Amino acid sequence: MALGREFVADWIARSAQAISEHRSELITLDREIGDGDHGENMDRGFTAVAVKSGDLPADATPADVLKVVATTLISTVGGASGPLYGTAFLKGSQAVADRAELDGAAIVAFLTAARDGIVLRGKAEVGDKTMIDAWTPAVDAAAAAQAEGRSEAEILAAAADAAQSGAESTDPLVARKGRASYLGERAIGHRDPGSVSTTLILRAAADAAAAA
Amino acid sequence: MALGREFVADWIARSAQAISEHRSELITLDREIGDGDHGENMDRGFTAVAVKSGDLPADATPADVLKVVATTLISTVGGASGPLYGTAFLKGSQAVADRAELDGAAIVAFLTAARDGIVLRGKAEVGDKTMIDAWTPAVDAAAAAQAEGRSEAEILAAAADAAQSGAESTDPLVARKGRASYLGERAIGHRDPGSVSTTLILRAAADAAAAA
Amino acid sequence: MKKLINDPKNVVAEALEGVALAHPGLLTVVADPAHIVRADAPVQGKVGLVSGGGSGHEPLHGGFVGYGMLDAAVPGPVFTSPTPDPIVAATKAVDGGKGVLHIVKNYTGDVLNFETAADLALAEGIEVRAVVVDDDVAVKDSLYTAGRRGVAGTVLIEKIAGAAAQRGDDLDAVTAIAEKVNGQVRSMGVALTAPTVPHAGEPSFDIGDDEIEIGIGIHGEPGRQRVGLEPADQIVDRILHPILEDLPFASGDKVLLFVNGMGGTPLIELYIAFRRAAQVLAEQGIEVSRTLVGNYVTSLEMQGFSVTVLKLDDELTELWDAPVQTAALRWGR
Amino acid sequence: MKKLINDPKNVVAEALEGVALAHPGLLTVVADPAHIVRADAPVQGKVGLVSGGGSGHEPLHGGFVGYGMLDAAVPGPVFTSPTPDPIVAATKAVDGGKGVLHIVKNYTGDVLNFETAADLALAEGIEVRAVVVDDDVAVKDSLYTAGRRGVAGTVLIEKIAGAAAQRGDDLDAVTAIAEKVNGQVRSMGVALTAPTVPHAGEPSFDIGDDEIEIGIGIHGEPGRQRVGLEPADQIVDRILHPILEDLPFASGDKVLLFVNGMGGTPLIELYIAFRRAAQVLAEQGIEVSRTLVGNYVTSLEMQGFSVTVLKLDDELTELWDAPVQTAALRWGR
Ligand SMILES: Nc1ncnc2c1ncn2[C@@H]1O[C@H](COP(=O)(O)OP(=O)(O)O)[C@@H](O)[C@H]1O
Ligand SMILES: Nc1ncnc2c1ncn2[C@@H]1O[C@H](COP(=O)(O)OP(=O)(O)O)[C@@H](O)[C@H]1O
Ligand SMILES: [Mg+2]
Ligand SMILES: [Mg+2]
Ligand SMILES: [Mg+2]
Ligand SMILES: [Mg+2]
Repeated sequence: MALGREFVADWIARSAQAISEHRSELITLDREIGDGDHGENMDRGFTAVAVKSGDLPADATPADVLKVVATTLISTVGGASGPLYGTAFLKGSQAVADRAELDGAAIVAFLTAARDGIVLRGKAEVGDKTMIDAWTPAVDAAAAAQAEGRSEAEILAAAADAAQSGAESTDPLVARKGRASYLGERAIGHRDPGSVSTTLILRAAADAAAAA
Repeated sequence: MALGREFVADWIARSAQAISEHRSELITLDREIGDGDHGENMDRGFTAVAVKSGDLPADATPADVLKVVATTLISTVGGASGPLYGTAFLKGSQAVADRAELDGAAIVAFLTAARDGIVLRGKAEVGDKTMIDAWTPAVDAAAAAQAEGRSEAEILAAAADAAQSGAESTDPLVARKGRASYLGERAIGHRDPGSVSTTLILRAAADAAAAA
Repeated sequence: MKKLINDPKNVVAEALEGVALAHPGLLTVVADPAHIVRADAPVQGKVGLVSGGGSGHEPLHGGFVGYGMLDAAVPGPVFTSPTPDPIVAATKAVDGGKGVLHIVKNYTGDVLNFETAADLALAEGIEVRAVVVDDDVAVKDSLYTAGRRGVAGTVLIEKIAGAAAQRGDDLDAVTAIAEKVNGQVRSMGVALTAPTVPHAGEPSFDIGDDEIEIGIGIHGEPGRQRVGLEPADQIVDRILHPILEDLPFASGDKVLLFVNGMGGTPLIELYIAFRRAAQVLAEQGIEVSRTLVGNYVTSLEMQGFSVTVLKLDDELTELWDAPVQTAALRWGR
Repeated sequence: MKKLINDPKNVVAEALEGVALAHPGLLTVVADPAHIVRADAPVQGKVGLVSGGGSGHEPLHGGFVGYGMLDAAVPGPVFTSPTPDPIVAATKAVDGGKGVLHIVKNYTGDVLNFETAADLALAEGIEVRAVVVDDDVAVKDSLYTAGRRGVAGTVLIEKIAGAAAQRGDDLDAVTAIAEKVNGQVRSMGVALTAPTVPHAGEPSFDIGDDEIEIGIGIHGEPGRQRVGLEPADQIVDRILHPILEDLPFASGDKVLLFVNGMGGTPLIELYIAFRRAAQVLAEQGIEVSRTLVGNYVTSLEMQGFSVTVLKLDDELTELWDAPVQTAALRWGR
């Protein structure tokens, strides 16, 4: 069953909910190897997204909604994560611009374009201890699941699981991008906050798809 | 046995020693109802006094030494206590200016003039919770002991004992002069630091006289 | 105690060396007896202005030495009045033949030491007047206290009297202006934390994580009341009302509103306090025609602030606006 | 957490209201999207200068808006880069037809948000250049980091580029001056305590009573090394040597020496640090020909300081000396 606009709306609502519930956790993670605002930034952004995306006309496509998510994140999150997530949703929405509903291929196209957008802006590679360490495994797992002919919900669940492992994989790393890079060896043993927020958003997508 | 210049020198040395030993106690008392510098001020002053009074010529009189004490305190202590103790020693030295040695009458004259000097500058009365609460009972006790024909050492011991009781008597008082007066009722239950330093100085005098 | 110092005994002396190195051309520092004078002192034919008091309140007073403000500042040890010697030396150094005004904050120690210094200067033929600043409404001015303290209003008196001296007023006139400002300025402060005097090594008072001290002095003397931590607006209201009632300030008055940081409070918070104070004055019909926000009369690293309100007229406004060139206050040149 | 605020959510907005009330005539505050512009903006025929970044560093950047320095400042939430919208609004507000220079501190967030804003402004026909400030030698500038951070040197760039714009230099020339200053300025900082971000509610890092953090950033990012508390002179030496070696500065150089307070360190301590830094430069034959001491680039109530050294030549000296009239830096008018 392909996913329509209601799925996107539910995904946004669940993301906002998850970010809000994990606000302090994200602040604590960012406090340890950054400047302690990631939970606040994301919460401010997704709160605004939840409001803004509710204002759309009834005939809005998934891409229309995702574009509003993008511009709202850009204009409310700030910090490094604002432009990065904003670009991700913007490029992702462009990749699915023509669809009324998102099938497995569209989901993979969305995730790939989103990840590529982040790399374009932030120049991070896997292993740099950033949100890319969650996005890239997620894209790869989604593509593999789609190649195996899995359902949309299964594809997103695979992406979320891979993001989760990707986030965990940042623990032993030294950072090469973002604020944590200033810390050198002292970043070792801490999880990258952006990879955790990425996992929350992809898990929200999987849950929304499962409930659809 | 009347007290000569050696007595004054010993008194100064013992005062410096006592102030230095009680530096923290005076700081703590002043911290509670003032600004926490009384021990530092007095220690700075008496350290300088100990040095300066050693420089005097062999034929210096007690009054000469006491005048050096006065000017040194004035130019090193600062705060409220500097000018007050400075004036006390200045007026006191003037009261015994003609003596080669200090007998009981001279000691009473010194103490009386010292106390009057403090009152002249600071306008405090007994009960205002200042060093005057130690000085005035000390003067009265010294005068009474001298009237009874006691020795110089006994006169100074009586003064020190009375100063001690006077200092203790400040505990329940509200202050009407000095920094503690800003506190109103909150000064109750704390001892006035200046009355304690006065007691230390008079006790040093009594000890020096007993050892003479 | 966590301080950026070498030895508690050398704090003032080393800071003065830093002041001299940081502001050559503006001022000269004499190490012993310690005082700071305008580089071009004595200015012949001008009344000299000298202020001083314990250190730890920087930029007060050394930061206000220069054209249009103080001719000399006399820093005592931290939170302790200077002795007469450096006050006399500073007085002599700035005497340009028209006499010297001492601006003294009302603390027993400052008053007594400046009095002694004035006597000594007079003995050397210098005419000296003194104005005793007592703007702090937190202390009741009665027979039962040492009188109101001098706090942040001191800066305004130094600026305005300094401008009067700079324009050539004689000693009587400069003294009268200083007295007038002192009569029209009122202040009150609040502390969120206590300062730590280097030689004491521990905070001047103990204060809980959820308490603030209302009516605090600038030497870590406890204030008149301790209350629970409150929103900034309520704290401002608590100290602004006693200020306004004291003079009293009335609808139609023009004032200078000064929100002063005590050292450890971020500027962003001082602006939050300024906002509320300005709102309250506007509500009462009092016109804020001049402003000052920043750390000018501090108490080491103490977190807290004070509000000062000065009633202005055309003359005081003109003197406030007159050019000034010091390390901490500068405009017009 | 003990702060003089009302609600953590309103800190920046309320402080901006305070800024507007405190400095009428000098600047105008737009509440939404939040930015501060010179009262007389846009100045026709002058290159516009815009800077910005997270709040909590006051007086940076709003305190430097005015004649001879910035045309606009864009404050983000506390310690968080502003989004593109207010940057675009500020850029449009100050465009006097000669283009706009963005002065951006090198943090991923600031760089990305200013980049997006520049794209949007360009789309509206405004020529925009950017200089990315990266003066902090505590961070290695290598492939393995986000590059050196922009810290206190930013003030010097804003002042000097501001003077170049004010004298009428075109966008290329102003950009070149800003790049030149950035190329010749180096900084490093130390923290004794951690700042507390209002919405976080607890200190940005934990630090022992006997520890200091060397190479600290201005957002509570931990530094590159933690050592035991030391005398001030040793701490200054620790950060001054990497600064001097980096450019490197050499005997015979003329420099501007800037000792910047991080917010919670008393001015008296900053002068002790200045003294040592000036002594070391003198020993190495480096001439301190201009100076700045005070709290200019802060990190909320953090105790600590940074040292900045800028190599001067005649042109930079002249631009530094040129008149400036802002809330936090003022001379010559
Ligand atoms: N160059 C980059 N590429 C990809 N992700 C990045 C990059 N820089 C930072 N990030 C991500 O952004 C997160 C931090 O976001 P946030 O705390 O909101 O912004 P800031 O670092 O400006 O305070 C990091 O945990 C990291 O995942
Ligand atoms: N007006 C006064 N008359 C007599 N003694 C006074 C007066 N004011 C203060 N004192 C004494 O001075 C003491 C404080 O001295 P000190 O702490 O050295 O000076 P400061 O109060 O300036 O810090 C008080 O404890 C009190 O005994
Ligand atoms: Mg962050
Ligand atoms: Mg005291
Ligand atoms: Mg004192
Ligand atoms: Mg941030």
